[in-house]
Amino acid sequence: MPVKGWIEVNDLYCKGCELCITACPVDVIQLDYSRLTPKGYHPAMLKSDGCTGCGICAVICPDAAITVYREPKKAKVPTA
Amino acid sequence: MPVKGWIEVNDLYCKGCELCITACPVDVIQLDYSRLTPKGYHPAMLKSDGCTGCGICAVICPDAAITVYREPKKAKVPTA
Amino acid sequence: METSIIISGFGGQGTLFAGQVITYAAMAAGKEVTWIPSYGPEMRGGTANCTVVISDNRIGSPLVLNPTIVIAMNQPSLEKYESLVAEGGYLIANKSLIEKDFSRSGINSYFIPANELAAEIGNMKMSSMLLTGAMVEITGILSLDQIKTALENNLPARHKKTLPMNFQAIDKGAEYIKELAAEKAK
Amino acid sequence: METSIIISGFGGQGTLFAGQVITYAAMAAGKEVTWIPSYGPEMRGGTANCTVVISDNRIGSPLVLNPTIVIAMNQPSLEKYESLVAEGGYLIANKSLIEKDFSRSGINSYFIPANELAAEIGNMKMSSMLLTGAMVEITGILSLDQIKTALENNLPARHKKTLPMNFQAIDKGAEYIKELAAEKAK
Amino acid sequence: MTKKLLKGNHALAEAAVRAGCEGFFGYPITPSTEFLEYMSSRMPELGRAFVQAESEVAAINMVYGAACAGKRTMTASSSPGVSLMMEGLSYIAGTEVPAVLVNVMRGGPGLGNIAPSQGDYNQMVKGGGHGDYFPIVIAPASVQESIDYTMLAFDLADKYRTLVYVIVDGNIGQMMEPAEMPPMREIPTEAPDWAVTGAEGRDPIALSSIYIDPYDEEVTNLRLLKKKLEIEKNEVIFKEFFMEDAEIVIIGFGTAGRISLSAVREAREQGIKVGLIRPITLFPFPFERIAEAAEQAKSFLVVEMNTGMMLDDIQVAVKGKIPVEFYGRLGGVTPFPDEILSEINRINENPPTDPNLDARADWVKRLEKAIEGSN
Amino acid sequence: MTKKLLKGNHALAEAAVRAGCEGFFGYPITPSTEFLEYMSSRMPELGRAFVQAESEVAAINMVYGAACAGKRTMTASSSPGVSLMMEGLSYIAGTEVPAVLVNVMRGGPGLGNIAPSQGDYNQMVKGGGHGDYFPIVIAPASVQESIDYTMLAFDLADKYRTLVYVIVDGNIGQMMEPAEMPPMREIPTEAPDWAVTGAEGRDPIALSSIYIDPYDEEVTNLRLLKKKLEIEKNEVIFKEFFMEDAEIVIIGFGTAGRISLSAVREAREQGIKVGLIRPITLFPFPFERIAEAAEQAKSFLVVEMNTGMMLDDIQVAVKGKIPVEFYGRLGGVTPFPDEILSEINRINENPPTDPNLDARADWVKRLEKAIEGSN
Amino acid sequence: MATLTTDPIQVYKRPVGLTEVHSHYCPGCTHGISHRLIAEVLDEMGLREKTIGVAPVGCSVFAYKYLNTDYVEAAHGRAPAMATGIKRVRPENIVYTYQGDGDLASIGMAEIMHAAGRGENITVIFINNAIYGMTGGQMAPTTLPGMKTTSSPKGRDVEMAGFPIKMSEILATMQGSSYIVRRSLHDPAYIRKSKKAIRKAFETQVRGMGFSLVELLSTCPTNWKVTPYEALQFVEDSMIPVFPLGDFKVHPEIAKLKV
Amino acid sequence: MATLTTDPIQVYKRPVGLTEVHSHYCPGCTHGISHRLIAEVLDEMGLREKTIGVAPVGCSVFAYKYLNTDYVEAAHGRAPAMATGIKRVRPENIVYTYQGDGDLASIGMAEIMHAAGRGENITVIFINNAIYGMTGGQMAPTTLPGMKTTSSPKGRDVEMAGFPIKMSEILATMQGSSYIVRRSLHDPAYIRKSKKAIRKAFETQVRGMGFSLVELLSTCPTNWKVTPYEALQFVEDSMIPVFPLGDFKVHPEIAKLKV
Ligand SMILES: Cc1ncc(C[n+]2csc(CCOP(=O)(O)OP(=O)(O)O)c2C)c(N)n1
Ligand SMILES: Cc1ncc(C[n+]2csc(CCOP(=O)(O)OP(=O)(O)O)c2C)c(N)n1
Ligand code: SF4
Ligand code: SF4
Ligand code: SF4
Ligand code: SF4
Ligand code: SF4
Ligand code: SF4
Ligand SMILES: [Mg+2]
Ligand SMILES: [Mg+2]
Repeated sequence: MPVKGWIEVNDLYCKGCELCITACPVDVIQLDYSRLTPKGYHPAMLKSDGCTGCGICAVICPDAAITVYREPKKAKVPTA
Repeated sequence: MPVKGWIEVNDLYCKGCELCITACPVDVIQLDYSRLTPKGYHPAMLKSDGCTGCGICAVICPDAAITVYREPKKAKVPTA
Repeated sequence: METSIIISGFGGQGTLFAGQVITYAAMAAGKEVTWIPSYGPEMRGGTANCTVVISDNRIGSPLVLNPTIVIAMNQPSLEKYESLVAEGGYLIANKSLIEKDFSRSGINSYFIPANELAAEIGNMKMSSMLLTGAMVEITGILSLDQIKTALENNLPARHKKTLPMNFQAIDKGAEYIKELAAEKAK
Repeated sequence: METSIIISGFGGQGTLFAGQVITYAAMAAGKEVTWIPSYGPEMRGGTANCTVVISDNRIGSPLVLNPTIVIAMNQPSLEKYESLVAEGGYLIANKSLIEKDFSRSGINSYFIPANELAAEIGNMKMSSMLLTGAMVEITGILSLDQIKTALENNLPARHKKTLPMNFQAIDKGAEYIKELAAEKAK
Repeated sequence: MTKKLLKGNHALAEAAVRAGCEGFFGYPITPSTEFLEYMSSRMPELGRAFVQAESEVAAINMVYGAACAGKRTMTASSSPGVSLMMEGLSYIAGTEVPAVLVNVMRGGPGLGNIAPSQGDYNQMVKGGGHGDYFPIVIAPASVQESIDYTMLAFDLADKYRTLVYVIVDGNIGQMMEPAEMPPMREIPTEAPDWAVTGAEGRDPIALSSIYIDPYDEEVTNLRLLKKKLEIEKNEVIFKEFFMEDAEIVIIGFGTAGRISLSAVREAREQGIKVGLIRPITLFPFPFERIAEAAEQAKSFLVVEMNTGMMLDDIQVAVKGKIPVEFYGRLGGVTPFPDEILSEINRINENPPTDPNLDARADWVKRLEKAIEGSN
Repeated sequence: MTKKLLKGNHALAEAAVRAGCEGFFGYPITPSTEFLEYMSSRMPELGRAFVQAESEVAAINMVYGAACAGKRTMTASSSPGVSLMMEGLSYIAGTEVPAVLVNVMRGGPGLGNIAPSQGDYNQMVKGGGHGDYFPIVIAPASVQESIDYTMLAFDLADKYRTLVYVIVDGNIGQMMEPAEMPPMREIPTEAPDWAVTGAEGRDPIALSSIYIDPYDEEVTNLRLLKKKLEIEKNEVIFKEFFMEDAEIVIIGFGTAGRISLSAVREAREQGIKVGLIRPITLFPFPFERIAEAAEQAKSFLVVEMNTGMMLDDIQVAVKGKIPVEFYGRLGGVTPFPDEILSEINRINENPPTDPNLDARADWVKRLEKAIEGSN
Repeated sequence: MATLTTDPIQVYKRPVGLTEVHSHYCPGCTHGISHRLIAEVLDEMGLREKTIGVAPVGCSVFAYKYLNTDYVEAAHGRAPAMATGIKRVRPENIVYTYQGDGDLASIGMAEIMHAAGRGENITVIFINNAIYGMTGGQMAPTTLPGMKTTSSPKGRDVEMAGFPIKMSEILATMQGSSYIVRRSLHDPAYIRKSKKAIRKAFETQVRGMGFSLVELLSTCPTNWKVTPYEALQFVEDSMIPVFPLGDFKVHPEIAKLKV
Repeated sequence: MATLTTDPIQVYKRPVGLTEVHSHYCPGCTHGISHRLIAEVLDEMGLREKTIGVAPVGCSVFAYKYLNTDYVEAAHGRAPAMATGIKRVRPENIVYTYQGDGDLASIGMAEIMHAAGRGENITVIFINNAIYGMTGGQMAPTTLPGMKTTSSPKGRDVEMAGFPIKMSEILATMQGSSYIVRRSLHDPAYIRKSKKAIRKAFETQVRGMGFSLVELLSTCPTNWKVTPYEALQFVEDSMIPVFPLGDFKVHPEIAKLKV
């Protein structure tokens, strides 16, 4: 099972350029046409599950608007 | 017998730089210490016979001060 | 008599061209006119606006402090210009891109959901023409036909095929105002 | 009292330095002084000259139109400056590089075969110092010792070994004038 | 009359084309860029030379070359770009070849901004380059004037073999206004006799600004100066409005003058005896007319979009005879007619009497207050 | 006192070193080149920065960088080189960082020649770059003054965060004169708080000349203007000689002023009541002193090595109260004291009475005759 | 060793080296990507508080608003000269310029060539978007043959305007340059490589090894008149063939460096 | 067929392309040689009356006094821009610049690069004497490492001032250039080759093939502080190793040309 991840898009920075959308390998981003940022753009958002937290969208985002999170591996008690 | 040639040095241009002297393959040029050009230089002059009219001095003269002459080949009456 | 109009919005919303169309129409009507953009290609991603002055006399200033008419195509434009509209003047605002309400009295203010109405025609880019139609209907400074003729004569050849759609937008804007008036009259 | 001296010749004849030596000497003697070259490295192959002004008062102009003393180290310099020497002034010319004769009266003119005399010392480059010695002897504006001290104190270290030769040249110039005077006196 | 709605920059450019400009060399800069863009399609279409130069330094030196070749030539730029041309302009002046520069002025100093300004008055009129030279400086106030005076600029440049600067601000460069274009002029087939064209059948010509002997340079400087005096005699241009009985006289050039006219009209409607002189040539400056007006008027109000650069020239003309007041907006702020109207009202209500008043210092106080007020 | 015989350019350079100049950036040009040559050995010796830049454009922008870094910095050049610096100078002014420029002026316009001239007065004093800015301009008249005022230049630059120009002509740059050097100043160990030094432990600092909003630029322009007014109040420097009872007053700066002094001395010996005012700061200009002198004197004679650039400023101060005459030599010609003396004699014998006389036009006629005579 | 925490892992967050403001760049403009990479590198190298940036005139004129270091604003094209002035009087600081193609390759040609020639110990981030962005889309020295711009309305005519100028290739011929590479910002993988190059460039400066420059192929959707995504494709399809990516000069010591 | 005449043969005489005046160059300065070669080439090609020269600021500032064609005098470094202005409005003329190394490689770097970049159809004669002659011997971008000049009194320090800039090598990288070669004036055989190169450069222009440049290693005995003859030796011994002679770019059509 793939790692579970998610992204947060900061309204202050996002300009709805869609580059994250075209870059996401699992196609889980879309623009949020229901909202405008204060600067008047429709921001990006996760449209569905499946984000792997790969970070590719953040790499291409020209406005450093994306924070990427990943679910941690299961905690293991140190064996020693 | 080598071709016979000679040079004329124009006082208006010559600056006594001695480059012709160092370039002449048969070493027949020297400065004329007895004279000053109107600009105050000792000009170059032929110091002895032997000039071949090779033109090398003229090639290196930075001031185009030298005219080179060569004795013509003996006139031959066309044979036809 | 001098009428001054500021049309303000995002770059790409067609504010500059709408202003030019009004200018051409007024010129054809025999008025003195000036049109000036807030030029600023050196400022990327900003707002684009232009000022149109229409007058019976030679025009002194192509810029005005207190325009008689403002068309605000987005929220930043409303914020910037609402307070500047001349006493008794007109403020026509694009409700589609504005979330707050009017705050000024003493002027005639109109909200128009221009994007939605333009979308109905099938092209969001028509919102500026739509608001122009509405403005003309509201203020009567020119006739709808004058605007349409100006548009027809000055639309770049490569855009000629959008002419009917532009006409539709102008009419739609004007109609919206008529309906509004009718509603009020009720 | 203001004395002005122009020393003029080809580049490389030492005119500028000779002028400086005189300036240093006058400065040491408590006078106001200025020294200025005709700077012109942008003009290759030209003549080099400098103007020295010696005065009891603050000096206004470092340049002068009619110098009290001219040292002309070659023919072009003589041609340029002869007519400019102040009435009653001095013209000291290097006969070795001049073919024509003096043409001006009302001034004190001297021909000195400086190159030949310098060659006798063994260095043609000494001709400017030689003429300086002669000039001092003629005009009495400074003493030979003052010139020599100035030279000693201001000759760049790398040239120190030429000091005796310079002294010789100064003396030789002065002696030539003395002999000339003696001859005249005869 | 076939007036068309024309953008200032495009109108200026087309006027240059019609005046017979055969070489345009420029570098993009807001707010003059449309000039270059227009030329980039128009000049090649006519088989004339267009080069987008690598810099303004290169551009003005290309102009210098084309001018020496005897062709009508020009560049257009804005303030920082014009600063880069100072050496080249001085060379052109020193070589006495004709050339035209259009400066669409913006806010400065430094990078400043791209808003309309008149802050280059001194640079343009007093000579921003080194040495004594005297370009003709023309300041149109409308799109139509921009056209007319660009045509004139080329004629004057040729007539006096001099630099001519056409200076407008971003307002005029950027605005559209109805205006009429004159017909296209014929290009002369013969080169002027001073131009370099290849020394075919004549002695070689050398064009340069070197006069290594100061006495030669002095003769040249004197020739330039006499040209200047000649130009001062012949080429002064200004417009005046409501001057017959004016007691308050406004003086402003370009946009500031044009806007002042609106204020003057309104003030006249209120019955205030106010008139306007709008200098069009800034060099030669209408000193005489202004001195004359100082005899008639009770006070002057100079209006500029700078800290009072023309003000100094007005003072020279007025010689302390009447009080001169000043109103300026800075940094790319264009004054509104209302502001000038309230200055007129102020003066009308409290006429200044001290001919020695310090116009600039007084205005600074007023402006400071106004700025504080608006913050 | 330990006076040494010093060459103007070397003295200027060493004075800069002693004033704490930590970065010199320049490009060779006659007659200022010895300045750069001196710095090329002196600065590295002290571990300070020296760069022979690729051009004057680069040089002034290196200065701009070093100035932003909070170090005392400068360049030296001559007229055409200074023209190339106009954009950079305007940026420095707009960013309000301190820097010093030495201009050893030569004959112009264009390539001109390398002889001493004062033809850059307007460029230096009225602002050759675009926009409203006001460099302090100091014109020493001797090697000693060159030293003293170069030290002052750095102090004023820091005090007002402004450009300071020290302008001399080739005479002063090239001549040797006895002068005394002040001791070496300590270099401050702390950078000024406005300088960029890396944002260690503080918020980042950005230095720029952009004020994209005209209202911000207006505030900046106003700040610069108020600085100017402040400087005008505090920093005027001039010298005067024989002024107590002077009826003819000569006004000249730099070499022209210095030479005039010789003429004035001689005229005094002849019993002529003539005095001299020699402005040392050209901005701020000694308007007040000159206006005052216009109350006392019967006429002025302005002497310059240009076509009368300072003359215009004198006219502003005089306001037509007394006749002002002019004498200038051009193109690198340095006037001799005799020439000025004969001007004094002329004025003394035929005192001008018309306060409106056209000084420049009258002089042109005299100069033309003189030039014709000498040919 | 695996950790005990079960808090979510932050895989990526905005670097400290960027300020917290909305930028004025057009949507999708890759100027923003290069800003971010610089910020990340300076963060990672711990250089933020030692660095002085030099902004150009061009769309990135306000770089100083976004990059969280001391900054100055140069005249158009003169950033390398200004950087030289700063670095010479403050050799202890890290100094870099950020320049567009109009700025660096057109008006600033002399300054960049000579900074490289002197081996000036500065770093240059060179954003090549084949156009003048800020002034509204005129031809740049890097504009592709046939490419339409507002000042080459019929497409760049190489007969009249010449061929695109390849700065990295040219600068690599200068003996004073130590690190000259071209990278691209059109794709995440290439962006990662670009970041490494920026890192190496700053490492070059830190080691006092002289002039370093990273040319980044960048987009201008606004003036190219395409969408941001189409712009990335244009870089790949049209720009890279003219401006091949690669290392044009790498000092052996830097080549060895693992980043 | 042998001729009947017995008049002496004039093997060499001063070309018509040179004016009949004494030049201001220092004795032995090879600026004079390059002038002569240009004059000879223009004479031989019959171009004298079509040619417009552009003089630089440098020792050759008065080139127009010596070369018997129309001439203009450019601002320091800007000759290529001025030549561009002339050539664009007078394409029927032959236009060439004559520039020193300070002029072309230092202050004029941007103009020469862009003239080459545009493939401007002009010819450049580039006199590299490794020094600023006219202003009295300051360091040039071409000054050799360790060489003493009045502005590098301890010898050029490559750490601070960089290595000599090799213009021919750099300009050859520009696609617009058609003929870029380096020759030398230090010896009669090399002078003859220099003349051929000058000829080819003008042939390039005559054929409308774009930018051509001949770099000529030249002497400055005055500022090098050596005799004219020692100066020639310095070119051979010290300059050629740093500035190797050769053809850096030759359009195939020109390569074929026999001159
Ligand atoms: C001296 C000067 N000339 C011209 C300009 C106008 N100008 C501003 S930015 C620019 C070009 C910017 O292009 P580029 O460097 O490629 O940067 P981009 O905007 O594409 O990132 C120009 C020409 C200026 N500000 N200053
Ligand atoms: C703008 C400007 N800067 C500087 C100068 C001074 N200057 C004249 S010639 C020259 C250098 C000449 O060197 P180069 O080009 O190598 O020619 P050379 O004299 O060696 O033949 C300089 C710096 C000038 N005239 N103009
Ligand atoms: S790439 Fe960034 S700016 Fe563009 S849409 Fe995605 S989050 Fe928004
Ligand atoms: S982190 Fe990866 S998978 Fe998740 S949205 Fe971004 S690109 Fe898509
Ligand atoms: S080479 Fe020429 S200038 Fe030199 S000495 Fe010989 S003839 Fe005279
Ligand atoms: S022609 Fe030849 S042989 Fe005769 S002098 Fe000249 S170099 Fe010597
Ligand atoms: S104009 Fe182009 S380069 Fe500039 S911000 Fe917009 S997309 Fe980016
Ligand atoms: S200074 Fe040098 S380059 Fe100039 S003329 Fe003299 S020798 Fe030739
Ligand atoms: Mg770009
Ligand atoms: Mg050289």
